Amino acid sequence: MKRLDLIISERELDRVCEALNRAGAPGYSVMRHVTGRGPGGTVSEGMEFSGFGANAHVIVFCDEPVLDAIRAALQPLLSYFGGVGYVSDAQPL
Amino acid sequence: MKRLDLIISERELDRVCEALNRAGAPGYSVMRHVTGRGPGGTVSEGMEFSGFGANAHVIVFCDEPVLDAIRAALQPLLSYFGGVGYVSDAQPL
Amino acid sequence: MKRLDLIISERELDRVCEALNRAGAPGYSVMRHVTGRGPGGTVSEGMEFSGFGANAHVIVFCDEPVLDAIRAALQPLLSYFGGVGYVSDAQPL
Amino acid sequence: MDSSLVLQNLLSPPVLFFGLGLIAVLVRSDLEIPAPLPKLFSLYLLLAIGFKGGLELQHSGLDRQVLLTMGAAVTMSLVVPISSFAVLRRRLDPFNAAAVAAAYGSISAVTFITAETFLVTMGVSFDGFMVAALALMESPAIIVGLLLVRFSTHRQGARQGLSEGGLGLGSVFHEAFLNSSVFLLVGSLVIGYLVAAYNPAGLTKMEPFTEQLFYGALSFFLLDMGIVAAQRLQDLRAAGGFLIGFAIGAPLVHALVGFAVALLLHLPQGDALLFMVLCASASYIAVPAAMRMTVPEANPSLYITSALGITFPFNIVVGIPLYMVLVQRWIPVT
Amino acid sequence: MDSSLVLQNLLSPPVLFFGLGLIAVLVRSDLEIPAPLPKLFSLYLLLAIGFKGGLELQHSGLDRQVLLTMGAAVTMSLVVPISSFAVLRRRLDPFNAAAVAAAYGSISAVTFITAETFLVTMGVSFDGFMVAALALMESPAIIVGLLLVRFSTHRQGARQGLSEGGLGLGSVFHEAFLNSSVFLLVGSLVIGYLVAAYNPAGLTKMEPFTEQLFYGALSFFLLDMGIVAAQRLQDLRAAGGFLIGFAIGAPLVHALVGFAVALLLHLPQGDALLFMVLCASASYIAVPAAMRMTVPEANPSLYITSALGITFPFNIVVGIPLYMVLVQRWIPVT
Amino acid sequence: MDSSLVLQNLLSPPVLFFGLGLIAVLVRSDLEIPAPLPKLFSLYLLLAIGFKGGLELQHSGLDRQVLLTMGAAVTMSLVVPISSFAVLRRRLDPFNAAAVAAAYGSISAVTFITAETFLVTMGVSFDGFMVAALALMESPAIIVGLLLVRFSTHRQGARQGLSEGGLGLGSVFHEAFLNSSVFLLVGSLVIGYLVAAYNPAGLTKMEPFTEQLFYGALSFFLLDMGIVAAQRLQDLRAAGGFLIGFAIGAPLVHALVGFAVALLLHLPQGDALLFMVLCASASYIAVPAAMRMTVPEANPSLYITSALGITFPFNIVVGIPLYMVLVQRWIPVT
Ligand SMILES: Nc1ncnc2c1ncn2[C@@H]1O[C@H](COP(=O)(O)O)[C@@H](O)[C@H]1O
Ligand SMILES: Nc1ncnc2c1ncn2[C@@H]1O[C@H](COP(=O)(O)O)[C@@H](O)[C@H]1O
Ligand SMILES: Nc1ncnc2c1ncn2[C@@H]1O[C@H](COP(=O)(O)O)[C@@H](O)[C@H]1O
Ligand code: NA
Ligand code: NA
Ligand code: NA
Repeated sequence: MKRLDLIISERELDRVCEALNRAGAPGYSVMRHVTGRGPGGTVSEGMEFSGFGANAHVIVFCDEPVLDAIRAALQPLLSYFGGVGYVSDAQPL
Repeated sequence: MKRLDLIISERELDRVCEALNRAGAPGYSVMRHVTGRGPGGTVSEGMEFSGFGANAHVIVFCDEPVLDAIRAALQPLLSYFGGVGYVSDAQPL
Repeated sequence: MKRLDLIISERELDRVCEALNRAGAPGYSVMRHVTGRGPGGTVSEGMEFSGFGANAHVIVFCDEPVLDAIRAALQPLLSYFGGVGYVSDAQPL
Repeated sequence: MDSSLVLQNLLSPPVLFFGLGLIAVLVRSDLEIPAPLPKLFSLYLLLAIGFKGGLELQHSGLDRQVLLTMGAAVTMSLVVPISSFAVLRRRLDPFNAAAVAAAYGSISAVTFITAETFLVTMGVSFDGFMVAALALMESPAIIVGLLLVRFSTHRQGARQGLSEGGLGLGSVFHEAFLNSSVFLLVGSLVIGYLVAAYNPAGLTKMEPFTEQLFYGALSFFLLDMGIVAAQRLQDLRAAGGFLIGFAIGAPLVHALVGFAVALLLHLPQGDALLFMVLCASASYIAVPAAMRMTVPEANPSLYITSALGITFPFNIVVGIPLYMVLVQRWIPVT
Repeated sequence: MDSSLVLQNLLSPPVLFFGLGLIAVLVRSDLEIPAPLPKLFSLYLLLAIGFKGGLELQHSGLDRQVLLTMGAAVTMSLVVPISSFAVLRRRLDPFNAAAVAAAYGSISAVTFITAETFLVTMGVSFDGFMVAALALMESPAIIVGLLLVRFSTHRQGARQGLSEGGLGLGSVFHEAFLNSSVFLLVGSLVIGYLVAAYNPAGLTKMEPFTEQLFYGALSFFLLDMGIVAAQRLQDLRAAGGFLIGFAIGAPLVHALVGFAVALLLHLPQGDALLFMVLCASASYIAVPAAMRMTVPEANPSLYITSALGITFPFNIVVGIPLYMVLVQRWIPVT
Repeated sequence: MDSSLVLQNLLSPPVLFFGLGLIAVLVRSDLEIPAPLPKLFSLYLLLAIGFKGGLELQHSGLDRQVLLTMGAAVTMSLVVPISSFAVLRRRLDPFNAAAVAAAYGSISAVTFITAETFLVTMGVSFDGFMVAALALMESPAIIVGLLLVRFSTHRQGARQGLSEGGLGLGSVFHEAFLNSSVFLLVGSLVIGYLVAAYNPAGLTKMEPFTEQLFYGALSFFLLDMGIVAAQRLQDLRAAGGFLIGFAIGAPLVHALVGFAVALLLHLPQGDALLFMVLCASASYIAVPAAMRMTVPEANPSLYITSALGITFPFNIVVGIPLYMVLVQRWIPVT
């Protein structure tokens, strides 16, 4: 089984979740209010009042074929809006 | 060494932490205000004011034998209340 | 590629991020308001109003050589202030 | 006159902001009141309503009328879940039926508060001890709900592994009577009572916080409740026609029963309306939190959607002025 | 007299707390107002300013003068981004130029609110309908910004893969007119209007919340804005000399144009100042959020830093009293 | 009369809500005030107390009496940690002894505020400049605590690797004098002073926020402090009998010393009580945060539990009225 960690802007969270649903993800978990630094610069929570938002961390545990569908669904979003995704191995408890 | 990721309802957090303590977990970390979707439906933070709560993400780094004890301690909780757990490999820094 | 999970006190977050920058981390993500238990005792969010703070969870995805530089930079901080770090494998999506 | 009551309620700031929240979701605006801000307002409202109720209880004292009303309140919170269960069992399994029944046996503090401000705007007086009735009606249905499950199922299974987890009757009573909303409401009520009795100077100093701010804070909180209720409404399809019907029919029926009781007890206009609202409203705070623990087999989207997504807006927007029409027609002004 | 105006502004609580926030960052204090507390204040301010604007609009009605002012406001919010784009293209690529231009075509509600409290302290009256002008000027620049990108680039590429993502004109209009800040402002304005018209008792009960608390809440929020603006200032080097110059020159030029329009329309002193402030201020709320979606090629630190890090403090600290000097010299007291 | 003072304090809303928080933890209710709401109230209280202190300081001016009181305050904040250290070293290692000593040398703003509202309810006047004494006493103990560690240990080890980390004396002074609570308190004090001097109209407009809301906000915050203090109390076993004794004995002794100083300085009743409370209270905000950085070898549960779990409730519930008894008996009403 695989574990996917996505870090994207909160502004795109709804789009990403919809893409996960369409790609057949069996479930996902979301942590908001994530700050950080990446190729696109530093993201803080200072602008939260403005609706600009910080990042969200999305975790998906799924099987390999689903992961491929997710990869295809997310690629355009990540390349348009920015954000990163990493995959590791995982087993159900 | 192993890494355990648990995602459970905030309502059951205290029970889960007690179970981890009893099972001999060397430590754990908790992130609250986690939303998501799973077999049991969608969980949002919209009901937070009501004390109903969102999910919590619990991370435990421990050795394999401890993980077995944790598995035994958590199984009834997860099957009664719902929630998911996944295991991966990890090494101390 | 490697994934590093650090769990440290929010009070030391700025120092840790600076150390990551200096060590050449390509990016990082930070989740604050993390509670937990470790060798140093239990950390809650109850003292948040006092500026004492809870823990922060820092995730870094990087290549192995960078990880070595990070390890060297963080060692003194972790041993002086406490906190834990764990490494696992990861691949870009 | 009747329709003007509905209109006057509709055009009050709290209800208008509730409507604005509903619309925000309908037009898919990204307006949200991020957690834990709604919690701030809900804690504040419980504290303020309890405090004010306590001081008024101290002024009015505990006479026979008060005790009778309290008794009637508790009785209703035992009868309503049982009769509701009987109705709900026609279509729902015992777990879901018990959970929904418990929600309707308990009360919604925000509906009560909105009815109070409605009365204030109408210039109709009411008694402070009604807040004590509110407090008394919150918990019993939780116990009844669990007992209904016990008697109508032979649940064992998963439960056995949890003996240490402490899910016995003790922890159910604990959850029923010491959950945060009951605890804060009753605690603030006792504090209001004590301060009024022994330290009246403290009342004046609390007033800007508990009184003056109240109306605005309620409006702000109802903006969020509108958003949350509308989000719940989107689960409506999951609920199904039967439950939708129940969620509108139950408040009407329970309000009528409450009205009959109020007539019997010779409650004055204001108290009668509040009593009806207590009977008609359903809990989406204390009960769902307790049901998740005691009846995890039940599907939260059924009981939360019906109580919060349908019954709550129904009472806020239409129910309160409707019940008032009845009250004004049959109960003389005192 | 002129310098005393600047001083009086500088020594008002809101501006002093703003300065305290700036200083906190400069001396590296760990003072922070953690999220989502600033959101609470920003929602509150929008709700209160909208509500008050609505009730004053109801009192004043919609006459020719009002409609002319509204028309002028919308015109400015279309002209300013186009002219700004022309200037900005000298140094910036079309994406960044359009995003910055859109920010300056739109408005900053907090600057407007600070100008209002400045007028109140000065004893200069102004019309409630200016809040409607504020609401009208928030969105158009977002559309203009996107059109500028469309016409000056032949962007396709990455976009194509997103056809399902719904990034068409529809979702841009949605973002422009239904984003949370416009929605809450307009919604509260309508509610204020309705309550004033049909339920005046509701006004008095809202007053402690929307009126009395307002000044203190604004001061508290400006403490946070000072912190955020100062943090942004540290990105200044990234912005470069040209953008810094623009961020100070634009408000001055736009205020002057606004002043000319105010003279043409024979606006009284208070309204003239508010109109100038609307023209001079730049959006760091609605526009950045929209630009992130519609023009992700633009670098947020450019448009946020210039609007929030430079133009906002400039207007708050220096701009408002400066524009008032002009107003007092050329517009007679009515 | 004496016992009536204790009772009157016990039956004031702030103390009752504090008690409600304590009880919530004892009966294991799930009542919680989620972060960052307590931070909102703590920021608000610091801002309001500073602002009010500043304007009163402006009214009273800085005469000899004021300067003497300030001098005595600073002296106490240097003497108390040193003498406490001597006592604590009997059982604790130098790191923990220094950290606890520093906490008791500094002050608790909430205890001070509660004492102020106690005086207001009693009708006893006090001087605004006591807030300046509060501000002056917050930081020195942090420096003293670190010096005590330096002189009583030969700490090097782990420290050496941190040369770049900037843990030199500079960063300790920075932490001591620019930590958020000192910074906000002093900043608001200066703002209150400036506004009172140059812009009195601003005072009236701040009043509903800083004055009227104050008492209710304090009550709400103390509800949370009750919860937090009770949670800390559960660490009591870790603290051990010696530290528990210290946490009750120290405030009594320090209050007595403070009382003697107040007699010497001929402070009026109200100021004398506040001075005693400053000496008797211990810091659980600025000092723990600083100690974590400068003396990480110390165990936070020792210094936080004693200052927050024992000394704080002791002062709030028993100490303040007790000290007042002394004041009333020995200091004549002016
Ligand atoms: N190497 C990395 N490790 C951990 N998080 C990262 C990394 N790179 C980027 N991120 C996170 O992803 C967010 C978006 O990245 P980007 O838009 O590509 O700058 C950043 O703000 C970080 O929170
Ligand atoms: N496949 C998954 N990947 C990530 N998170 C999941 C997954 N399945 C469930 N979850 C999380 O676990 C929570 C509880 O799951 P459940 O109660 O089984 O629906 C969900 O609300 C999600 O946050
Ligand atoms: N074995 C572990 N698994 C997960 N988190 C841990 C573990 N040990 C420590 N932590 C986290 O690291 C924080 C700091 O650890 P320490 O200062 O070493 O007690 C703790 O408060 C926990 O949040
Ligand atoms: Na009911
Ligand atoms: Na503008
Ligand atoms: Na002290």
